[in-house]
Amino acid sequence: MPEATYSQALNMALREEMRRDERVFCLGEDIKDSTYGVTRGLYDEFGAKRVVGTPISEAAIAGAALGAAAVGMRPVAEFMYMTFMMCAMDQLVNQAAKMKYMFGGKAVLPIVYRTMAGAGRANAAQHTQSLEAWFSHAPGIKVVMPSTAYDAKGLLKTAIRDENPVVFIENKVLYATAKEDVPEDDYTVPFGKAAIRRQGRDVTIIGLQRMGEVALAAADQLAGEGIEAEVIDPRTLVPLDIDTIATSVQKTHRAVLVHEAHERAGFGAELVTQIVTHAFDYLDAPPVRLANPNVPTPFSRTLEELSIPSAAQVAEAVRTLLK
Amino acid sequence: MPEATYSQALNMALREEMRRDERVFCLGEDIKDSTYGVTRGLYDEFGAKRVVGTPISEAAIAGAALGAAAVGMRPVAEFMYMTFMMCAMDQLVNQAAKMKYMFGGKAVLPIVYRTMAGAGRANAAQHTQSLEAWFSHAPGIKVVMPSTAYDAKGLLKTAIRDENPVVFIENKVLYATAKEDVPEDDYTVPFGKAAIRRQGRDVTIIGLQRMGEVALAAADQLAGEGIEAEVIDPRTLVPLDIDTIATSVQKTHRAVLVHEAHERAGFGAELVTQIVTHAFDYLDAPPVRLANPNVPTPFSRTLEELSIPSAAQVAEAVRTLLK
Amino acid sequence: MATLIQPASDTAASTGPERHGLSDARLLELYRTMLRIRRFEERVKELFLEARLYGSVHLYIGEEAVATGACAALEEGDVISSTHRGHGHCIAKGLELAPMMAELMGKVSGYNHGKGGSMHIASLDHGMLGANGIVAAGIPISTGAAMGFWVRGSQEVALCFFGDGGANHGAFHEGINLAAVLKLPVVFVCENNQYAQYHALQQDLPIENVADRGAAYGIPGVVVDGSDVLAVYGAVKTAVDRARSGAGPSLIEAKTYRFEGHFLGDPEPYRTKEEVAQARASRDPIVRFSAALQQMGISGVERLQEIDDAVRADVETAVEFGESSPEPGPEILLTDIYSGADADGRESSGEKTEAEQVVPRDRVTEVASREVRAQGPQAG
Amino acid sequence: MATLIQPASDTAASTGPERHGLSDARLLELYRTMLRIRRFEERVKELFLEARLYGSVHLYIGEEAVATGACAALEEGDVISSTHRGHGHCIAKGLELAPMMAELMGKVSGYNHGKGGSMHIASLDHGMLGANGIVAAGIPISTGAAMGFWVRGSQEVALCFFGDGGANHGAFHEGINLAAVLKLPVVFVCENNQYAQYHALQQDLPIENVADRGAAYGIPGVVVDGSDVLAVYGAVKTAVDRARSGAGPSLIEAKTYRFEGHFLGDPEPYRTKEEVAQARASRDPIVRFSAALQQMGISGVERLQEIDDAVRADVETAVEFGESSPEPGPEILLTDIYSGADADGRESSGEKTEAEQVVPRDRVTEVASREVRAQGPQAG
Ligand SMILES: Cc1ncc(C[n+]2csc(CCOP(=O)(O)OP(=O)(O)O)c2C)c(N)n1
Ligand SMILES: Cc1ncc(C[n+]2csc(CCOP(=O)(O)OP(=O)(O)O)c2C)c(N)n1
Ligand SMILES: [Mg+2]
Ligand SMILES: [Mg+2]
Repeated sequence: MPEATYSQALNMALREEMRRDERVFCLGEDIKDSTYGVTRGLYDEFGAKRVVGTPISEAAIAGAALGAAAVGMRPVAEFMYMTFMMCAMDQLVNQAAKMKYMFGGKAVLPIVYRTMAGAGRANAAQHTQSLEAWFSHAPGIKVVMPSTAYDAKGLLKTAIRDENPVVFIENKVLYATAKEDVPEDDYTVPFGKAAIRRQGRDVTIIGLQRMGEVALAAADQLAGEGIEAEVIDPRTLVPLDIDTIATSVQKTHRAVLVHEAHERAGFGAELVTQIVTHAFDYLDAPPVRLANPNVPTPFSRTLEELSIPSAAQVAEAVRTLLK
Repeated sequence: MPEATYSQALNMALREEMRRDERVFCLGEDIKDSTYGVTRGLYDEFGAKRVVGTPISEAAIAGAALGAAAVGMRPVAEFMYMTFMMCAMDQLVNQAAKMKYMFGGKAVLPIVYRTMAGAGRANAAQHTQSLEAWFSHAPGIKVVMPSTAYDAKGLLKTAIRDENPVVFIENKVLYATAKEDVPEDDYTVPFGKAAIRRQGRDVTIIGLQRMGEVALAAADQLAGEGIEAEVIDPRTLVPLDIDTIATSVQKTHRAVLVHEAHERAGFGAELVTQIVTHAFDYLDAPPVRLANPNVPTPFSRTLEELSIPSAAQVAEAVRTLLK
Repeated sequence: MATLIQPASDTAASTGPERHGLSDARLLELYRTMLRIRRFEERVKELFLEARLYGSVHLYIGEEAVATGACAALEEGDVISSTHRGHGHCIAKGLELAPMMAELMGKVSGYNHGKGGSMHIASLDHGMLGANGIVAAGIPISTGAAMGFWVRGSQEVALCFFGDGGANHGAFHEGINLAAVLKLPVVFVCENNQYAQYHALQQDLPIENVADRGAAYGIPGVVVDGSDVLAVYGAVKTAVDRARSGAGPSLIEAKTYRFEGHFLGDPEPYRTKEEVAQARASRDPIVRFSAALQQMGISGVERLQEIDDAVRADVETAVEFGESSPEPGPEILLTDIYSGADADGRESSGEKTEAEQVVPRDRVTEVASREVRAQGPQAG
Repeated sequence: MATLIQPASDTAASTGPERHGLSDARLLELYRTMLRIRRFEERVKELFLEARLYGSVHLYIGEEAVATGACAALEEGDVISSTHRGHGHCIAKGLELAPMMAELMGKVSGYNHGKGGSMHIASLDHGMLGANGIVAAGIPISTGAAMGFWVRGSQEVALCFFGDGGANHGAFHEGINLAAVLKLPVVFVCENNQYAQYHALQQDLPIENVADRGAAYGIPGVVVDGSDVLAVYGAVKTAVDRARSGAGPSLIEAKTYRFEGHFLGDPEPYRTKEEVAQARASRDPIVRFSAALQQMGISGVERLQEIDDAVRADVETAVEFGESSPEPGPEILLTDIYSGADADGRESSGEKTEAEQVVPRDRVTEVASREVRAQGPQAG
């Protein structure tokens, strides 16, 4: 079982699925020479009709994937940065998300909208936005956020085989830093099953994607102080595995949510709401939300770092909770 | 003091502000003959350069307003239906919302983005979306949702005089149904001040825009049963008057949130989060959220009605809370 | 500059209308389709005014020749995308009147089970990819359908209807450009009815013809008389053949006129009653084609009257079907959001979906196009 | 078809380069501006490779004549919008090197206090409405600036730089169409450097020239040699005059070439080293203009060398300024989100803003254009 990075694992998933099913094809900007390596080599193997380079036209990419799916194909469309999806929200949310319902169910739309989110590489405000909350607010779309190389491959395969539009959010830092043994054979990771990354009794920390690492780092610090944090990675936001989350909080009585997206009206608010709904009587204190403050991502590394939740902040939040 | 509808009150605000300040101008699709009456008559008074009809080009409308503001004007741009703003999210959120911050503060961008949201008129999924949560998740934008004719006029004036991009959400049903005495003179309603629409001791019901009426209707029903509900209208979501809301919940110990937007990751989640953050120790039960279920708005009147929170549902939720 | 296809009637004096090789039976079928649209729409208007039908309804009256001529140029398996003004496209593509009318009434027996209504009526089984409430949004979608055909190497063509107002939307530019770059099998048909809601096209379009924009994408741009069903058929047929041969998309602009308001309830402040009356008198596509059929000796007045009677009866049956159908019940409010999953996107069964099976290489095209081929050819 | 403006050098043999009435001093100023861009960018590259500077950085080397010639055609009060490849536009519009360099370093002394970086550098005081991380997004914004001028009836012009890749985006279509319909005072300058990130323009553009798309909006479409600063100046000047006179927008396509990768760090898999070397040898705008200046007898090599020395010194000063400036501190993280309000949008003071005063009619234009006029004329 070879070691693979997150980006290599995604590449494996695409290649295997494209081999398995000829209806699967990729489209997007510069996916031939693949800026971040996810589609690397696919053009050479599958050619220009399965790896379709497009002009810089995000709305057309989104709509084209939808139209192709409506006639029986299984497109995997790439948006280079998640922020660029703002150029395509009508096609994504008014069209792709709603079509099945508006048509009375008579449409099967297996589409994967791949993209990359997150901050941490000094890309400033327009190349760092995490929009998982927007898509979670769009019934008809599923929202997936893998945080490990293993999950990246398995969840992407599930996404490609799913019969619905899936917004598949990759993370720009994890592409290279997340690395582990990734099986070469066919496996999938199901939607709607959270992963417990660390067991603990004192507090439940839910970290979205790269913030899972931050949560684990905080848990390590806390362990030295005798505080045992349980760390949960929801893996998919729609569907959401609230059972696993609620069960954990019912055990620990405390919850901390960590994500990179802006705090106000972010997915953290949904998690808080679901947690209080399902575990109110077990809670010793209100769940704490740590997120990008309500500010566009600043360019300066110094400022950018301050705008992303850190392990120290998470640990401090837990200490305060336990006081 | 003449009686005016919500839509007439908005018209008064526009007219008065355009007379007061020549930098204020309107742009949008068919604003000359104004589909819903808000801009009616302005073309005749102010002419084609202050009431600028545009092609069907939402991204250009949003960007044009931004560019005009950047050179010192005070545009009021109209999007006929809020759902159409999805065609302009890049200009609205990547550009207008972020520009000031990205530029290190050196931009003053007085823009009003007027639009119309809400369901209830059998317009189906693509003409009913309420996107206040999306814009609340976009730092740099203010979000305003008037629910009465008086507030409509006063808040629109405040929006026009504000130095920031404001997403000003009108409601399609209230245009004609909300009617009251509206002063002809110059008054403003400040941002960030919630209105307590009804005082009560047993539960706090927060209703966004038209759902305020629903909350009041529920409160009337409940009063007959000896339950006194306090009904709060936040009026603006960004900035949010959490003080008034928290104070009320600290008194009543229970909260119900009602809005038309989809439930998942809607603004109700943000309200729940802020309420538990500010009033956890006072709460007898978790705040209850009532919203459009996670489903695109169906066309059929029968189904549409089922998809919008009703007074009966709100009342029932309160009864359950009090059990 | 766009190529102008002369309306068939202009040359009628010398050679009679060009019938483009269509048999008498098919010509009568075109006539019948146009009438089906007209009578359906007239009835919809009445029902709306009697409050027996509701919603945002945009009538196609006056534009019948465009949908009819264009869809007649398609083959089985071809698909169309449509607009907010979609009834005519549906009928021309072969949808049945009864479930259409039921859908406009929000009934469970409608094509969309009442979840869509007039602005979202669709039937993938007929290759009708949906009316659309968003101006120009169908353009990238039809480009995508064409991309699907192109990727799998099958022979279908996509045809996209959109309005003159849509020609100013970003989706127009991106969708057509992408199709042009890849030479996808799609035909873009602009229905230029001279108005975009409450204003005349001239306000929006800084050039004479929408078709002239074809040059911006290196594709043919053709103007055709949209009240002449045979002219539309001829222009679209050429473009469809071109698309199917792999030569890429075309942009066809059909100059037409809408006889009714933008939507039911439109006070029409933007044009005079006289203008409308004149258009009705001079450019009614049905009157024109009726005259042509008689001139060509294909049909007498009586035969045409019979067709009309039959069509009216069909429409009446559709109304009865719609009105006697039940309202959708609460049990369907939360279905149909996801395939194979509940309303929250959670898997609803443990069964393997078809996608999870390994699909052998040579079955791909067949499997992929099965859904869109389930129904027979459209009218015409 | 686009009008082709012949490169000045082609006619040089007979008549010498066309100087468009520019004085010797202004011609030398153009030269100096191009060099400022070149030397600045070269230094940025070095600093990046030494890890003394970071972020997404797109160099303008090879394209200097476009920004320089275009901005030279503007007057005080005119504004520009820019792209991700914006350093050249900034310098040509008169921004100072030191706060630019500081911004690229994320320092608090930068134009944006380190909050923007290379992709968002801006100075409204100079009429520089911002670099932009989103392809084509500046197009509607500059249309809007022009709309602002038009609404208030003042005489400024907006100029919009965008890339060939941007010509396929919906924002291109909507922004230019809106400007054309209203005849707004704006000039669209497409910098066709033949590549959009990792692929050649041909893949995206189904026609020969971006400028040919002018016809789709009824506006002039002009192709100009983008390595000839005088040709660019001439074409843009004509368009600016036209815009200022109320005749509406123009689309100018400057054919150019980027000598460096798409961004710093680009492995350039999409083109050969030879292709780049040949372009550097044959179409360096600075080499060309230096030859022209000498040919016209305006300057000798020595004078040009002096200019270069001075420019290099300026760049060094800028580097020192940037490196010696402090990092922004946490106290500015949450400022600048709203005007007159705290980070949550709550009013930060009870004072009346200027907007709340009644502004007398005749002061409007003055007040409105004050901000964009604060600085003097740009280079050239
Ligand atoms: C993106 C978008 N903007 C605005 C509207 C509102 N609207 C509906 S139809 C229409 C006019 C469309 O004109 P045209 O494309 O010419 O079609 P026609 O109605 O004439 O058939 C408008 C502005 C919309 N539905 N979608
Ligand atoms: C809307 C959008 N899509 C994609 C990108 C990613 N991107 C940045 S620059 C670029 C290429 C731009 O090409 P062009 O417009 O020709 O400008 P050039 O880089 O050649 O100056 C791309 C695809 C982006 N920034 N914005
Ligand atoms: Mg029209
Ligand atoms: Mg380029």
